[in-house]
Amino acid sequence: MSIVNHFPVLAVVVLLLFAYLMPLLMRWRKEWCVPATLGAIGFSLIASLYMMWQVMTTGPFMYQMGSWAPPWGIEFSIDYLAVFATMTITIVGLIVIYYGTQDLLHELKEQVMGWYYTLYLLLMASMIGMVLTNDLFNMFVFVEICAIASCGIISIKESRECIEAAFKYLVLSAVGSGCLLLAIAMIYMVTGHLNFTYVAQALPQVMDLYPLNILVSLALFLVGLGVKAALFPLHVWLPDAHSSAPSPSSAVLSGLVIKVYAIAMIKLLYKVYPPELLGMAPIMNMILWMATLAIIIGSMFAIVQDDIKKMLAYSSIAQIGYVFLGVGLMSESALQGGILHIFNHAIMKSMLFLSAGAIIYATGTRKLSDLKGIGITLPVPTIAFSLGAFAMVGIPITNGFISKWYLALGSLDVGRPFFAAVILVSSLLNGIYYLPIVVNAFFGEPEGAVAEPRPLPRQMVVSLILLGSGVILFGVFPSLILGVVSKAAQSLLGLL
Amino acid sequence: MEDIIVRYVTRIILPFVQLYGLYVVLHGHLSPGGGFSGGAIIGASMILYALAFNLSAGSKKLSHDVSSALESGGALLFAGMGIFAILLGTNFLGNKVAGIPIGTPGNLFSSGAIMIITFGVGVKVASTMITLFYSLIEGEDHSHDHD
Amino acid sequence: MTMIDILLRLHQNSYYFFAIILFIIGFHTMLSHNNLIKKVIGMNIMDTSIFLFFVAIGYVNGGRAPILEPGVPYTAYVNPLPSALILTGIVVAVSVTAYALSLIVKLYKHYGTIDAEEIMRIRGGDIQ
Amino acid sequence: MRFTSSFLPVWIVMFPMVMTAVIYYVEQHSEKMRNALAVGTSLVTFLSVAALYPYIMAGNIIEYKMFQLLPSLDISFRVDILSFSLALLSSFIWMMVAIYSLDYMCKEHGCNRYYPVLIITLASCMGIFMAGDLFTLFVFFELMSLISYVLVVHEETVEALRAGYKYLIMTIIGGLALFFGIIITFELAGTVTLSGATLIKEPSTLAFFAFISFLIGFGMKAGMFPLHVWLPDAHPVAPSPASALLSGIMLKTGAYGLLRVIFHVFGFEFMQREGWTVILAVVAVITILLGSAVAITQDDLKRRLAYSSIGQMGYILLGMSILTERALIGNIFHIFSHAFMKSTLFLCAGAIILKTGKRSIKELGGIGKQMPFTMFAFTLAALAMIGIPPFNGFLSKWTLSLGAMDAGVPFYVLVLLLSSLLNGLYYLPIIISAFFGGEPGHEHDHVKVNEAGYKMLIPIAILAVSCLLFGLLPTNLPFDLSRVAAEFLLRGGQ
Repeated sequence: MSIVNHFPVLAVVVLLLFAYLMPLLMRWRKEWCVPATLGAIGFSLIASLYMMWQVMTTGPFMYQMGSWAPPWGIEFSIDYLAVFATMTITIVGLIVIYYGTQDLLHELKEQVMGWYYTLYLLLMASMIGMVLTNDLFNMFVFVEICAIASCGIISIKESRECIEAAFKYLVLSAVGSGCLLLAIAMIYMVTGHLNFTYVAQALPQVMDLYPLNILVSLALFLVGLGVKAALFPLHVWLPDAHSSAPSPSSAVLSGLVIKVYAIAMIKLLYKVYPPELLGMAPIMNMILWMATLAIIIGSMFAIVQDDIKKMLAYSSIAQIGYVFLGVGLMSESALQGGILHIFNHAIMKSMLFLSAGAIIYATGTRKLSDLKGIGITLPVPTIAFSLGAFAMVGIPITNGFISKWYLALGSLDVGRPFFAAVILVSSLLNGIYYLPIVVNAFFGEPEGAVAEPRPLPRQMVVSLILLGSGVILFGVFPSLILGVVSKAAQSLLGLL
Repeated sequence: MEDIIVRYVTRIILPFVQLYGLYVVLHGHLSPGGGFSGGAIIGASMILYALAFNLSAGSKKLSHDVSSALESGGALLFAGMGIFAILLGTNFLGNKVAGIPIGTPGNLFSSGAIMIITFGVGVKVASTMITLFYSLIEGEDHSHDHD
Repeated sequence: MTMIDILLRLHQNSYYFFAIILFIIGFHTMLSHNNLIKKVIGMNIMDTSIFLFFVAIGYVNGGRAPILEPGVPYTAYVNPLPSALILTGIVVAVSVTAYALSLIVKLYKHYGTIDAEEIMRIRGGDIQ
Repeated sequence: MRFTSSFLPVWIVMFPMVMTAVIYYVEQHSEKMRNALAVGTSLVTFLSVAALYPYIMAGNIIEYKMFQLLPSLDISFRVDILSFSLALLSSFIWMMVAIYSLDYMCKEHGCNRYYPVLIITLASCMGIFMAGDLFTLFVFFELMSLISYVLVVHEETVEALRAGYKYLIMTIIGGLALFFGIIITFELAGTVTLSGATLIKEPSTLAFFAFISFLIGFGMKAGMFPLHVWLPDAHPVAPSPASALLSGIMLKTGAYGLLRVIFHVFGFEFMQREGWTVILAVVAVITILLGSAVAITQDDLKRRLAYSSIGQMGYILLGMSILTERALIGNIFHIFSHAFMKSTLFLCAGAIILKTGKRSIKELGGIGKQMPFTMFAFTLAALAMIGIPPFNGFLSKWTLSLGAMDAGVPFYVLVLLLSSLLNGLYYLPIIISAFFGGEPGHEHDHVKVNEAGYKMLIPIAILAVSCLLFGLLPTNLPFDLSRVAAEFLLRGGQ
């Protein structure tokens, strides 16, 4: 047995291992912290790419902890959706932390830098664990680690906004976790299993006996994961949390963390709960309407913001709506669009947050109205921001277009053109708040700090360029990622 | 806290508390309890010590630095055992299948890797409790310094 | 359904009932109190209600602690899995609590109060 | 019909794109090089398009599939007679404008931004005309619309930015409407390739939505009422050569798109059967009358020209809605005529504004004495615009009217006449006061106003003479092309 067979678990464990090594390194070998972090995430990236190759060539497989077969042991299920999500997490996570190694220097005190890496690695590990795991309780544990770590990377910057935002986030996500645990208890009560596969087998049999328990558990899952994924109207914590955090944290929180909960929701809805249940209550319609409201209201709130990061945060609320729209429509194209949007939005939004961070780093201003002429003095972040903005609007040859195409196609497939119209209206709203910034940035005379920005370090520029080329690359050659996405959607809908 | 009774009682019960904690940790694979419960008991004993005498005396026995190092150590021991099983050629956290000697059920030295893992968890939990305690207390002190 | 029936069913499923009552108490404490510490306490009550519920569903009437001892004949055991899971749940709750408390310490440092409304007022003053 | 695969369309689109990057690089070092490259690129593009002439006139259709973006969604090119005609026209006018810009733009700031944008808009315009499927068309359409934003706000004044914002929002709305239309077409037909067969065959609510979306998307670009609101603001604020392109060519991309939708997505029989053309006809009539009437009230020269463009686009839309052969010929020929006339007018206006700094028509009295050549060209184009017989504007209106009579709707002829009258009302006073009017202000500032430089006059002359020539000669290239293209479309695009 070679080590590659253990990549599923190593992708998580190596990150955890390095997370715990970090405090020790901090004490004795400070200069090793950054390479160790990059190395650990790089290893996970390699592992996830290898798993992706494995899954695409030989099909999904399972990994059993301690070789204990289910239902006793904990399983990792390496299927299309999981490898897709793992790859997204590791790629974006690596780029963001590479950027962060420089940006954090000015946002954080020096003695907490090592702790930041610890938290970041924990966050990455928990996200990867959450998408890989095939066990309800294991998922809960990862959800909790993720919640604490993500609060941690907000509150580590000791400004009062951060602390307050982190507290709000922590309390709300504790409520969410409570709901999750209760839901798991209900499922365990009626089925006696925690393993997704076994639960999925048992649920149809017990549905007649305990229909209410199962329904309540689904509702609790929806609320619990909805709070964490900031699905409207459970989004109240997000704008503060994502806008006050250090930029790399914002990027990873908006880009990845909220999506991971969406993936958990997808797994539960499509892999665990029987389709008959969806006939009992209009769960999917509820998700659709919540998503629609999220899309419209998130965009509307974004329009009135003057703080660049707050605007991006509200835009994330709208974008998570797209993902749930794809989940709720239950057609192959729409699900593809939703899943694809997880990846595309991860790239776009982290790029937007990082370029906003670079602008803040260089000029010290976060007010949109102060950013006149920034495109002339700070070309790279502004061009990256513009690319992200175009992708958000859904201009062709950016990746945002591709996911919108699939979502719109999916809504037409099921005969609900209304939701296609929602996507269009929200694209227009996106245009209304993103494009003036772009215009302002390129046409106008720079003044004040904008005229003489600090030079950007190489790491920040490189990260932005990487993400920017990703936006174009996956807009022009979407087939690079579409293979695994369509397989994931098909397997979730049982078409494979 | 300069209460003689508290100090005296603490001095008497502390060894027993710690011994009991150690017992619970080491018998994690045999009886109810284990790393978490035992570690919590040990951690509580250290907190009790720091409360009864004072913080500096507590720090002398187990400083914040050491406790956070132990915290990492405990977690690393757990992960290390998991990876050790991989090196032995089985899945992560493999125990008997990895060929780790199991021993006779019921004996203290049995259940292979579980005992070591429980020990790691115990160290981790104990040191975490102490670290949490120190962090909260020092945060408080810190704020008073500033005010 | 007569009153007796309802009471009987309530008695049979009393753990549901009490868990929900505890949950609501915790939830209510969390939402209605402005004191941040009380919010954290409410959070803990809520968690506890879920833990109790989870442990209760694993209980087998007349079951013993699930320890295999050589020579002791097999009897009904309590399902150990929920308890084991809840141990993890407790760990999680402890860490969340500790973290929340440390955040409160920091908030107190910044604002000089642990009253949520007061903090909102101070922040609102900041903005204007 | 023979289909030949050729790399030439890709070359025509990609060459200016690549050259944009080259120009962007070169202009950091040498202005001369930049200018030469810009003109050279447009010349080479024009020649490359012209090189297609023998193939196309022999009845060939060139198809080239570049790559697949998504399953059954390609980036592909297809050149038929209609594509060829418009590509030829655009690249020619582009070349003229590029030459004109050499002198005009040297007084302006931000030349280094202007030329790359000019060339990449050419590339995307070629892409629109040579697109082989609706999706490619959409991609280039968006590219052109967004990049021409830079042309609109080139001067960076407050009005320019405000107009630009309006333009941007309307572009986004139009783009999204197109997106909606395309996705419905894709949903109904499974493909969006433009070919002989029509894509949507069954009428349905969704198909109607698609039609309305296309109408909004392309109509927005074509300045169709009530989506014209951006046009009178955006065209005047741009630098004059850019206005000439915006009015002369880019408006036509909308008309081109609608033609493709009518003939390839739905098919004209379908359109007639369902009576959807009525919608088009109604908005066309309103557009004609509104554009012409409002133009009279404008005092700003370029703004008046912009409103006139709205009215003229109405003719083109009207021709599309009538759907008889002669109406279609008139429609396509008017695309040619209007391109020549309006670019002449805008280039003349640019020369006047450059030399005198005056934009208000009231102040232009006696300008004909100072700049006789420019004003003469202006007069030629204006007369063509009104539809005086020997000019090309007359020919297109005549053909359109014949088409309307064929369809048995003399009302349209009345509309055309009325609009010609209105055109006369707003163009003739300019000419009269230019040549015979007094010279207010001349006494005060005694500034001698010269003619513009020859680099500006030559393009103006060529374009103005073309206006006359293409009306005078009974068989000329644009008319032939329009005739063949109309027959081709009515045959079902085969």
